[in-house]
Amino acid sequence: MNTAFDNSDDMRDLYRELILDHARNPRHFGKLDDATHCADGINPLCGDKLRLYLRVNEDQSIAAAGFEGSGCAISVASASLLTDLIIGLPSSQVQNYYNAVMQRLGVPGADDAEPGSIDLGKLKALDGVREYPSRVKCATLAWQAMNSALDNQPTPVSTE
Amino acid sequence: MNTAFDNSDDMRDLYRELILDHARNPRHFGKLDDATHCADGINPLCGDKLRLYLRVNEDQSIAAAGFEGSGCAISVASASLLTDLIIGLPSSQVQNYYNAVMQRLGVPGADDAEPGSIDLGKLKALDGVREYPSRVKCATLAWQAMNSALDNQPTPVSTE
Amino acid sequence: MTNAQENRSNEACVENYRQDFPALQQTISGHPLVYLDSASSAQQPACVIDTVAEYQRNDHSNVHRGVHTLSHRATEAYEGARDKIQGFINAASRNEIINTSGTTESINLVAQSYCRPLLSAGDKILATELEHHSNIVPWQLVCEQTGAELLVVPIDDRGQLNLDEFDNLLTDEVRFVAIGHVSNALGTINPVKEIVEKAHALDIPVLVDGAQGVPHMQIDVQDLGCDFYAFSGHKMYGPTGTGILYGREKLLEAMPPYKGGGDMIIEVSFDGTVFNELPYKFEAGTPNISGVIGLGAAVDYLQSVGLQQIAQHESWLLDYMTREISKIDGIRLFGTAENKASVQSFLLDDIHAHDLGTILDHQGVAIRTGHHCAMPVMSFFRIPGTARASLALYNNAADIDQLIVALKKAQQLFA
Amino acid sequence: MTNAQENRSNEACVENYRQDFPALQQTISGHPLVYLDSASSAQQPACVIDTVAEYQRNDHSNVHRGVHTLSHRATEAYEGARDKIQGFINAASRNEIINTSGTTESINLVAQSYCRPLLSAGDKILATELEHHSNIVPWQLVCEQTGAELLVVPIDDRGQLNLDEFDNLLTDEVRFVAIGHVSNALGTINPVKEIVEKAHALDIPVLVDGAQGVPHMQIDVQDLGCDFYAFSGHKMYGPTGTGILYGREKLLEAMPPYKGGGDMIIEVSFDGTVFNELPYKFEAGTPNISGVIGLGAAVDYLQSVGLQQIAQHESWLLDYMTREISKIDGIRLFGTAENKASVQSFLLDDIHAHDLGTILDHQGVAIRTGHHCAMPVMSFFRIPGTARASLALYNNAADIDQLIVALKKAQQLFA
Ligand SMILES: Cc1ncc(COP(=O)(O)O)c(C=O)c1O
Ligand SMILES: Cc1ncc(COP(=O)(O)O)c(C=O)c1O
Repeated sequence: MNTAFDNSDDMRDLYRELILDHARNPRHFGKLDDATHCADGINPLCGDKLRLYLRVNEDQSIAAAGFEGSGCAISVASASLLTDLIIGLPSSQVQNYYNAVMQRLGVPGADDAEPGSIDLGKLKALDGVREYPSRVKCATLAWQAMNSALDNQPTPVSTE
Repeated sequence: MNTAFDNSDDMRDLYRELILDHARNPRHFGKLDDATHCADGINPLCGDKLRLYLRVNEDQSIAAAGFEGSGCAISVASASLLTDLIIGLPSSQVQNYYNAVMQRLGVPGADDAEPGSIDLGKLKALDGVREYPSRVKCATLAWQAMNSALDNQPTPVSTE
Repeated sequence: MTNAQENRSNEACVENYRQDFPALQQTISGHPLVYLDSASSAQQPACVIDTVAEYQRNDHSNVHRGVHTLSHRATEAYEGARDKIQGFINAASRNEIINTSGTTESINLVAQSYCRPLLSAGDKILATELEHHSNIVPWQLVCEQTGAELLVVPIDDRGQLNLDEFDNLLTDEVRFVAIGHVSNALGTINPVKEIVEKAHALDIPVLVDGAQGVPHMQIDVQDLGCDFYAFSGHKMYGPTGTGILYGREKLLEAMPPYKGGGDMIIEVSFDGTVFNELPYKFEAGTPNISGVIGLGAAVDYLQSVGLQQIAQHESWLLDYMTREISKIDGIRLFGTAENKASVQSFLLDDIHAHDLGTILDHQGVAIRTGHHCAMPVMSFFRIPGTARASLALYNNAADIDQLIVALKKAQQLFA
Repeated sequence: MTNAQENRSNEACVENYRQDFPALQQTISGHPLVYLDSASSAQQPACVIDTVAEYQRNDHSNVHRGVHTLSHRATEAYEGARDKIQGFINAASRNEIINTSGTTESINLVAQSYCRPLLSAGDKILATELEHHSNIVPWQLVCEQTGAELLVVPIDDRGQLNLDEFDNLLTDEVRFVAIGHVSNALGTINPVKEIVEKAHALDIPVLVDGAQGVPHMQIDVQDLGCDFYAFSGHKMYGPTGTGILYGREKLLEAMPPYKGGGDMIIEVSFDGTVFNELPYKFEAGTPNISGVIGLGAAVDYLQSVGLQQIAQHESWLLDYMTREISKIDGIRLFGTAENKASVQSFLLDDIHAHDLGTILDHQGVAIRTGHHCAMPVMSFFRIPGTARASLALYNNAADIDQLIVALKKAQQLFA
């Protein structure tokens, strides 16, 4: 009864180079002083904690995004990829990405949302998370904070 | 898998004629107005409840005894047999009967007490109770009330 | 009997269900066990026993706080059970399902967290003479703590609530109504929905003690409209040490936590602590993980049999039992309400209930005797206790026949 | 290593114990399970799992209130477990053993029933920076309710209590001391006996949170001298949903009940209620009967292995683990007290603990990551959490070796 090392054993399916790169060197890390929207994401059970800042233009496109806080590689990389992606996009488009990511990660209830034929691009790097159910919340933390920031909900979001 | 009626099946080992007689016609039933000692016995879990009265002479012999309350056949018969027996006895002798009954009924801890070579007489009618562990408390209720009355403990005794 | 045929097919089903319960396959003093004490605690089907044991053998770990595989499995199973229970009583949200150790704790939680901060001297809480001690003492304690007063809706000779008196007592001084769904001593089904409507008309919240409701009928908390519904796992074929408090989300949100500890907080420091969201705010410490998972299996079992099927069978059997028992000379029935479930209390001649219990046990028939934790009911009838036979989905007509034989033996013995 | 020989014979014993635990016989992601998360919740030996299942299959009924055979069997088994637990911690009387749902409930019971009536504004409660949230939040709640203040004994860099500060804080304004026996986050064993002596010199009662003490060393509550000792079944190889509050009889006698309900009363009427004697006064409602019986089986198991044997083995293994783990470059250890038990917290390079947990799990190694419900400890070290490996009687050197291999893999992956 031992050690059937298979290919996924090195966990490169989860910790892809792109993920590790964004975790080590998160883009748009830091407080955004002139943010128009802001929300906290907290995962009380594993200690991930981040604050997402957005500056939204009059035309509802995202002018700037940033985040601070501490978290695991997955949640930091996810926040970094998120901020990197959405700057410049109209918020309706951002909503489509949100739905697509939730679906892609198999979040319960996400299937009901519009599928949309979005090219996820770099976000595909998060695909491996789906096989690690206890880590899905890490990957979605920033996304849910963003969602709640755009909804202008003043309270922190928790993924638990 | 059925009905191996054996001889004990009619339960005459527990409900002997003497028990049923004392249960139906309890001796010394009723309040003793000039009691010197008194204690309550309560079995909260089956609802038996009795109050035992004693009048103790200067020489520590039992001048009179009585009880009131409500209880099952076993507890009423036991109280009736008890009161019937102890009237006229010196309280030291009563203590010996108490120990003997506790032992006879297999009450935990009772083995340590002095065995004593007492003839239990009619009290032997209680012997059957030993085989019905959930009824032992009924048979000992009056005895423990008596014990606590003689100790002059003011609070009710509970067998639970 | 017009429904004899339906009944025969019922009996075949019941025979199958009986096989699901290992405890029923034994003899007591040489007689097949007739278990008529399910209102105290029901037996468990093998699927519940096995689910708990298999969980322990393969999947156990602490929940919520772990990334490793066992912790994930345990959390999924534990939270999955919550979803099942939500569906079972049709709660609007899983956040409304709080795991407790039983009905008693569920009621104490509401008394302390909801009522205590709200009450002051002169306020009233309304309960009924039918209640189990678990739906009396928590209110007495909170009344003592706050100076509020506990009012009691009386019952009639059949064991039914006096609804006129309820109307009279329901003044605007009443801050809370606590009422049992089904009386465990008498079997009376209370008109809970009507009572909720009347209380809500005065903006008074209502807790329903559903310990004896859930096992016997399909519960829909949204249809009942009550604010809290409390019940126990062990009376619905699940494990001891489990219970549920259903509460409407808005009320639960506003309540302070009942206990402090792990899992019920988001952040702890000595400067201050931020409480977790529902339902975790009320689940301090490691929960009864295996028990809750077993309760989920019990819900599956109940749903596979069907609550309607159970209610129908038990109702037929209760009629049969009451009819047969009434034929015995010297029987006195307690609890003869029009609307009843699953329970019959009685006394025979002047045989004390405790003696009756022993004699029946000796013939394999397990009934409960005493005050059934409903002393006010006993006081009403001026008796120290009753013998009580209570039914579950696994009882059948043969059980009742054996009960009757045993009662006649007791009568002979004491004749 | 001078004790290599003794150690080899130990390993043979441990191999036997491992066989007692069904959960350890599985593989995770193709690797044999290495369970290093027993401080969260221990696995159960087959004898505990089977005792519970057999009880349910044959003997279940409600306790205390019944005359029939099953009720008698259940009561005997349930009360028999209480006797075992009394012996296990050497309590003076069985009346001092209160069944609760866990450590968390035990502590809340004391906070609410003992402390709350006693406290007023300006009074102090003394706890420590090492405590688990379950030994912090209940005191915060009762402080908020009464205006009392919670004082905190600080720790040093190794995770040991600053005893000078303890002496300074222990003034005659302190009404109560609450202290953990063993820190679940850092493994520190506190000098509980000394602390009790100092507190008692000022007539201040002491509660010891023994959740992490009981599984790892022989507890003698009379020798410790503490007034209350709280622990959980699931951390000592028993079922979830069980726990014990030991309390000195004199204190328990004087306390008002915590919860109201069935079994905790002698007499209930709407005019007033008479509470039951100890221990029943504190056991309202149907208890976790099967769980408590399982806990009794766990006590039997622990005693058959021997607490001294367990302590010795775990102490050897903790040394081995700490030594091996220290050899890895980039490891930071948290909790390096002189007197420690069974737990090592650490971080590796700048890999987040959560990632470490996932990577280890993928190699069959189950550890806990995060704040371990001890956020004040994490704040002290200015970290969000740690990875924690915790030991039980069934762990062996091979488990540690697999942990080390897995840690090195994680390091490679993140290099
Ligand atoms: C030191 C300590 N105290 C208290 C607790 C709480 O125990 P439970 O969750 O079983 O109530 C734990 C376990 O998590 C602990 O380790
Ligand atoms: C109507 C009713 N309420 C409350 C309870 C208390 O339930 P538990 O003992 O499971 O807390 C019972 C069961 O004894 C009951 O029948």
